Amino acid sequence: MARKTRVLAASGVALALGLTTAACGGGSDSDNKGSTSNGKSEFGAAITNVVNPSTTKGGTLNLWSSQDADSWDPARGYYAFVWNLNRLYTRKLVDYAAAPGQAGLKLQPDLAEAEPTISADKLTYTFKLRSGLKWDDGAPITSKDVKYGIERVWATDVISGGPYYLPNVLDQGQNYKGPYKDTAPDKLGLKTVTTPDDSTIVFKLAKPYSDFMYLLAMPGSGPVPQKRDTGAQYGSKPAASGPYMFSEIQPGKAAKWVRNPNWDPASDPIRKALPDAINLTITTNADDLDNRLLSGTADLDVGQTGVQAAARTKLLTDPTLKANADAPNTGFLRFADMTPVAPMDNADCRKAVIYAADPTAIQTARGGEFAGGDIGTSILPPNIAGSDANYDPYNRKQGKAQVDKAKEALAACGKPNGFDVTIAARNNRAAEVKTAEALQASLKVVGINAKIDQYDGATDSAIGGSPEIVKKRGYGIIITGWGADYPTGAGYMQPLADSRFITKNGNFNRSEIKDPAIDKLFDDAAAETDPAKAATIYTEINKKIMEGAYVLPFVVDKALNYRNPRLTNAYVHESFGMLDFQALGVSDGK
Amino acid sequence: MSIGATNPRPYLEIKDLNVRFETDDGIVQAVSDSNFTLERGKTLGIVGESGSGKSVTSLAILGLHRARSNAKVTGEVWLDDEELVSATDEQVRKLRGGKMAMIFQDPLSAMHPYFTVGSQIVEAYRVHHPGVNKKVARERAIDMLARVGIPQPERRFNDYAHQFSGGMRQRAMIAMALVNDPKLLIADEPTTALDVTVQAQILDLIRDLQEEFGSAVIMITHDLGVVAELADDVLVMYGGKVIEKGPALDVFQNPQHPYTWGLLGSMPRLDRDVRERLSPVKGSPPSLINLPNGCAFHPRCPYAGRNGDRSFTEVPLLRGDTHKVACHLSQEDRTQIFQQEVLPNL
Amino acid sequence: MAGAIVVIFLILVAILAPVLTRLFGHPIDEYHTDKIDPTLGTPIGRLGGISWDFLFGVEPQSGRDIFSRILYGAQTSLSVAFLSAFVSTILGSVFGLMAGFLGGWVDATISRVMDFLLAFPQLLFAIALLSVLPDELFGLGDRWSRVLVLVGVIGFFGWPYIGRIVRGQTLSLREREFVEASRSLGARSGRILFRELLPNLAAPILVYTTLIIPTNILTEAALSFLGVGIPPPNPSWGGMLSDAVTFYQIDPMYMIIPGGVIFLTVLAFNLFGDGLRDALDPKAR
Amino acid sequence: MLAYLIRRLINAVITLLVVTAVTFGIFFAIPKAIGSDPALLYIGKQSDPAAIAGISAKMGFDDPIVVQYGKFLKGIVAGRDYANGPDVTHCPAPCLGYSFATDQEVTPLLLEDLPVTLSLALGAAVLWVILGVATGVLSALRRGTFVDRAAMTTALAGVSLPIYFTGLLASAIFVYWLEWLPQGNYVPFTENPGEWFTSLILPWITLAFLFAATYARLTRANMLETLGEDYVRTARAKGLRERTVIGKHALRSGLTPLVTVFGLDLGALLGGAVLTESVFNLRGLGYQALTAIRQSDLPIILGVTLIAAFFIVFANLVVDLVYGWIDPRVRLA
Repeated sequence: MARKTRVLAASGVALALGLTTAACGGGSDSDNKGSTSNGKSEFGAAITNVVNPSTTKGGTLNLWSSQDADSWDPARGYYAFVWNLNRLYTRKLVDYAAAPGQAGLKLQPDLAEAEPTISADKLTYTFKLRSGLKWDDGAPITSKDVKYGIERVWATDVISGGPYYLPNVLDQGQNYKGPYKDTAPDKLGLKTVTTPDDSTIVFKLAKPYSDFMYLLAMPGSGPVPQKRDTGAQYGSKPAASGPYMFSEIQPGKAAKWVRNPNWDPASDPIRKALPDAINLTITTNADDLDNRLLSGTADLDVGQTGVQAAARTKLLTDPTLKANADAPNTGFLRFADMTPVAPMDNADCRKAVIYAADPTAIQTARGGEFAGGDIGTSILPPNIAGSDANYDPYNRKQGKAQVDKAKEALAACGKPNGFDVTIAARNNRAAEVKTAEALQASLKVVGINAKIDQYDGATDSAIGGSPEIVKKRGYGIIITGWGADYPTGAGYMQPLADSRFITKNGNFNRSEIKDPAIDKLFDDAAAETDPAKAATIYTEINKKIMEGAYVLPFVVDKALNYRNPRLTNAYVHESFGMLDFQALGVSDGK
Repeated sequence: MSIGATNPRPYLEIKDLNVRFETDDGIVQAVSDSNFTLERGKTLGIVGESGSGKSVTSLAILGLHRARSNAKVTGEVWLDDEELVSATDEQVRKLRGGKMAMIFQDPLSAMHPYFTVGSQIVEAYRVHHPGVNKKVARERAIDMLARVGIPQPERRFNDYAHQFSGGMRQRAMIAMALVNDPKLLIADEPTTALDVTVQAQILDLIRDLQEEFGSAVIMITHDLGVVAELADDVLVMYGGKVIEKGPALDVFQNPQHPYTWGLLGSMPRLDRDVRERLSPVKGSPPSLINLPNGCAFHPRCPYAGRNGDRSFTEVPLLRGDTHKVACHLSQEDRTQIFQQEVLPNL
Repeated sequence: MAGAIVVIFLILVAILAPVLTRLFGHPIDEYHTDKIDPTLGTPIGRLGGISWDFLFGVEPQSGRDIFSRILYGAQTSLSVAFLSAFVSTILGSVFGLMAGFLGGWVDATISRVMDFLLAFPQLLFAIALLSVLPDELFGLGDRWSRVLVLVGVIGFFGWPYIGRIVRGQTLSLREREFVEASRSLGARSGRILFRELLPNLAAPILVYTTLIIPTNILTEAALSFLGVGIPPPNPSWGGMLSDAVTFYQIDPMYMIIPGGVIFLTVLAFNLFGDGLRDALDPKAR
Repeated sequence: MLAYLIRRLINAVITLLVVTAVTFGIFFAIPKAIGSDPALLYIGKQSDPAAIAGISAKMGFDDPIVVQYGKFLKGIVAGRDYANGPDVTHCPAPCLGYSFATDQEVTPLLLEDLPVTLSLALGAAVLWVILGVATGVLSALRRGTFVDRAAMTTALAGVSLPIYFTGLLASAIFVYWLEWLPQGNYVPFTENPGEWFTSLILPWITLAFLFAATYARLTRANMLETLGEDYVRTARAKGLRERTVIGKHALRSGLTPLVTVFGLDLGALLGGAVLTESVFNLRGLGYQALTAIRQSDLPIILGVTLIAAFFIVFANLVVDLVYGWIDPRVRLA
């Protein structure tokens, strides 16, 4: 990691996903000049429409990455690109539609033959599975497999690393320990989920929860055949319900997929399955990867976190190359939490920091317009329903630090000559350290003396994520980044702003926002089934957070990615903020 | 017999030999204008303190200075009607270890620690007998080891220098030198590293072998005792110059040079303990980079200036017929001083 | 001799860094976003933006003045190198002397420890150690507390080299006449140690101390390069190099300058050390 | 000789034990001391208290450090069992545990990276020995001449160059500007010897240059010392050809001290050429270790440190034996 900087840039996902992941993204944001014409390739074209539409089958898709998957076990992977790749071999009851733009955020039945029937009280969800679904070994995919797969999420001592939403909703006091410690003979002891027959599965909620379906769309909610479950080792040979199955997994080196003979196209409305084979090569050399992309020997960097500085220069200066590149939003917001550590407990002091921070310096430190992203103005990124691109309460878009405003704020908080504060940044995230440096420099101008403390990023959840440690170490400002696990205002903001989400460990509400009004708004949203109405509530929450000056938004994260011209059906999928891998094909059939 | 002018040319003849080394600190005049000859079967003893130029002379004869880029040799060295100074490296190499061989002091460091004594002798033999196969060479080596009186030569053949005792080591060294029965044998302080009893043995050995091979021997030493035992002629060197030379008996019975007197004074005698030096030559050897003006010995000479200050200005010439000396003192003075002041203390 | 001059020059530069910066540079943490291309992040102008205003050009993505960062880098680099050399020397001399002079089980133990330390994946270990050690120490600023930690680690791993030499020297000196003599005169160990041995050890110790300084400079730079050295924003040569890794194809100057500086510094110290050794023990020439 | 051998062996084992103990202590004790629980490292992002408790119990992080160390050692000699959920997986000896980050068995993981490091180290070693020794001998024989001065100046420059600079410089020049060499990406020898070679040529040269410099200086010093030895003069006095004198008598003893240095250097390198591997993106042990350190993947860090220490100790052992073989004085003393 001499290549620290590059491993970072390269394995950006890793960082990006350090906290949480599966960026929502892209979005038809104004400043990308994606054409709406005939699918011809232009800069940013894939963000808004399908580039080189085609149904030609055959050929081998050569995917590359400078970062290995965190795990191929659907319940343990947490990187955005791994969730995206899961679509190749893991089907769920419902999954995101295969389409560019907002359409991609719609969930549609996958294993389920139709939308679930939801009881009047919105507490019971009943799914019927399609008929004739088969595993790669020919065994039928049953509702029990789905339930078993979901149960595995509880077994955190074995299945660690994955998202942990379902238990919050479905455990309901049962205190279930997961299938491995399950006393029931069939290991299906989770009470809130029942399987009356092999093609039916029923979920019982304790209270209405409008986002529930999104939780079922996560890879961890996919089916797992109990007899093939090898627990902690499952990631080295996961069963395949999708069109492709693993033919080889070499940790840190490669993964190969071939067609799953038992997958029936007729049963799958989402997946195209064009290539005959898909190879993922993991390299340690990000520059090498870029060169291969530009020279056409590699098809795509599945990391999708942007090319290295060298390639960036080539891309942006060569029109023909640029025509095959996109810079979509990754769905991440880069920002700083301001904690209740004095003087950050004072709103005016926080405002002072926001005004003093130099938006451009920070944007450049993060890589500029394309590699860094647009200057952030609020906590809610543009792609999430309810956000407003023009909402800029602290007038950051103009790009200059506002020293006078900052001085006023300082006076208001009773520290006209500034104060001392500690900025915390994860030591394994070069960009965050650079951000911290830039912030430190601009705070100095108004007399705020910041000192940077780099802490072990690998134990983030126990340091930045532990209010106690934060207080003990006196972190007033914590540099972080955030992308939603599912694309709704709640999915994005609740962990950040709901006082009930503050935990002793792995906390993400690091500003420790304790505002009953905000908490209530979240409850209202959860009960609200009409997305449009919910959106207005999220707009409200966003305003409240920004007015409280709890966070300092840096940039709306972007990544400059290149795609091989031979790729067909290339489009950015909103829910991942990167190309939809399952849709890709190769034009030359090689 | 007489030294020098005899015809035909003697077996070994050194003419106006000069050896100088160019060092960072200046030019070291190690040997200047030395002349002497040596016949088959005879032994020449060269005596003098360390740094007097005796070892350098011998190295010059073997042409070992050639390996040192900073050494410069002029003059003539005739060995068996061959001139060596002007000869090519290859010619000299062929003679080395063959016609002329050398026994070094301190055999422990002079023998290679990583090769068995036997193999080192074999090597020496085969380089001068290219045709000979290993086995024969081995026989020869063992034979030599036996000749120099090493018990169980077959077994010792495979031992390393450090496994030998001091005396045995020196014997092995001699075996190596004699393996090609050289006609000229130079022994450089062959006994310094040894204790008295062994010294005697080694010297006897050399004498016997000399008789056996009829070779000419140059015995280099700072120890007149050794010379007294072996040498036919003696050469006394000081500061790189020959200051006295003549038949051994002569030089011992009436030494001419004050320095030689000093040496005699420091000569061990069988009835006295070796370590007990009666009257060592006071003062320290001269720097060869800038020799004292006049007689190089004057700073240490108790009689310097006896007759005027010539000693301080004028370099004394080596004069005399068979017994030559380089000293400003007159013949009478020397005899008188020797009889009255030196002899009684010996 | 050239070495000595450069060495002195460097030391002065390090000490005068603040002054020189005020005269010829810009504050080390001052951003100049106008000096870099907003989309590419690279310096505007040839050779990494070298100009009269920015003698060594500017840092990509921030526009900070490389010149002044190099100067301050010298401070950290040299202070770490010297202090750790000092630590190694003290430890090495003390243990080496004890081992060589007392001999017996003391010697045995110390020698084992030295072998052990030399038989250690040092760099690897240093990295790991540094990555678990906290930045904050004794309430020092993170820059200087880190310097201390580095000094500790580098110095500690360095002492066996000195130790072995001192031990060897001591062993041989012990047998020399003058020590024998003063012992036979009934001098106490302490006296022999300090009056007889130390003076004679001074020369080799001095030489090898100067010779480990360049090694330490390289080690410090390496550790910063690997991201476990001096934490940003404090400038360090190794740190700059590791940042340069991202840009060395498009902004080679950003790599060449810190790299070249490290090279010249180390070279100077090596020359100096060699010269000193030749002067103090000619036979090594 | 045998006694000598046995003594060295015992020493080696003890050293290894101490290394493991110290390393283990540092990586599992210090984190606890500064309040970060290994279980957290293991569990990574999501961390609900129950899970942490579960992990701690499963991995035995709650046991006293000594007990953990005991289990660890047992794993190395006898292997150990881990509960992986449905059943128990046996981790065969030598078991270094499972990676926190990927749940891969550490031993095979590291064995996979070993060839890279081996190729790098051995290849470079060949280069630098030839280069360094040749230069050293030459300038010793041509002492004081221009050749000598030039060689020694270069060597001094060589030892003053940080590899993470020369490495970058080299790839900048030969890969990006001249495009003589492909982008470094290790290709196994078994896959394609040609590409294996081209993929390593630059790392080899860079690494070798550094060492060659040191070795040239060393060789020169040793040779000069040996050429002054009496036995070399004796060899000449025997009438041996200069070739034999230098080639057999002088070299043999002049190069012996290099054996020690070489052994140790190589040993150290085999444990992972941390800097070179990271500069050239070679996924060897050193690279692996760095990645692990970033992710606080304790088992891997521990594993690599162990392997590294093993190689160094092993090298020490070999050196002692070789020494005994070369130098009868050591053997027969």
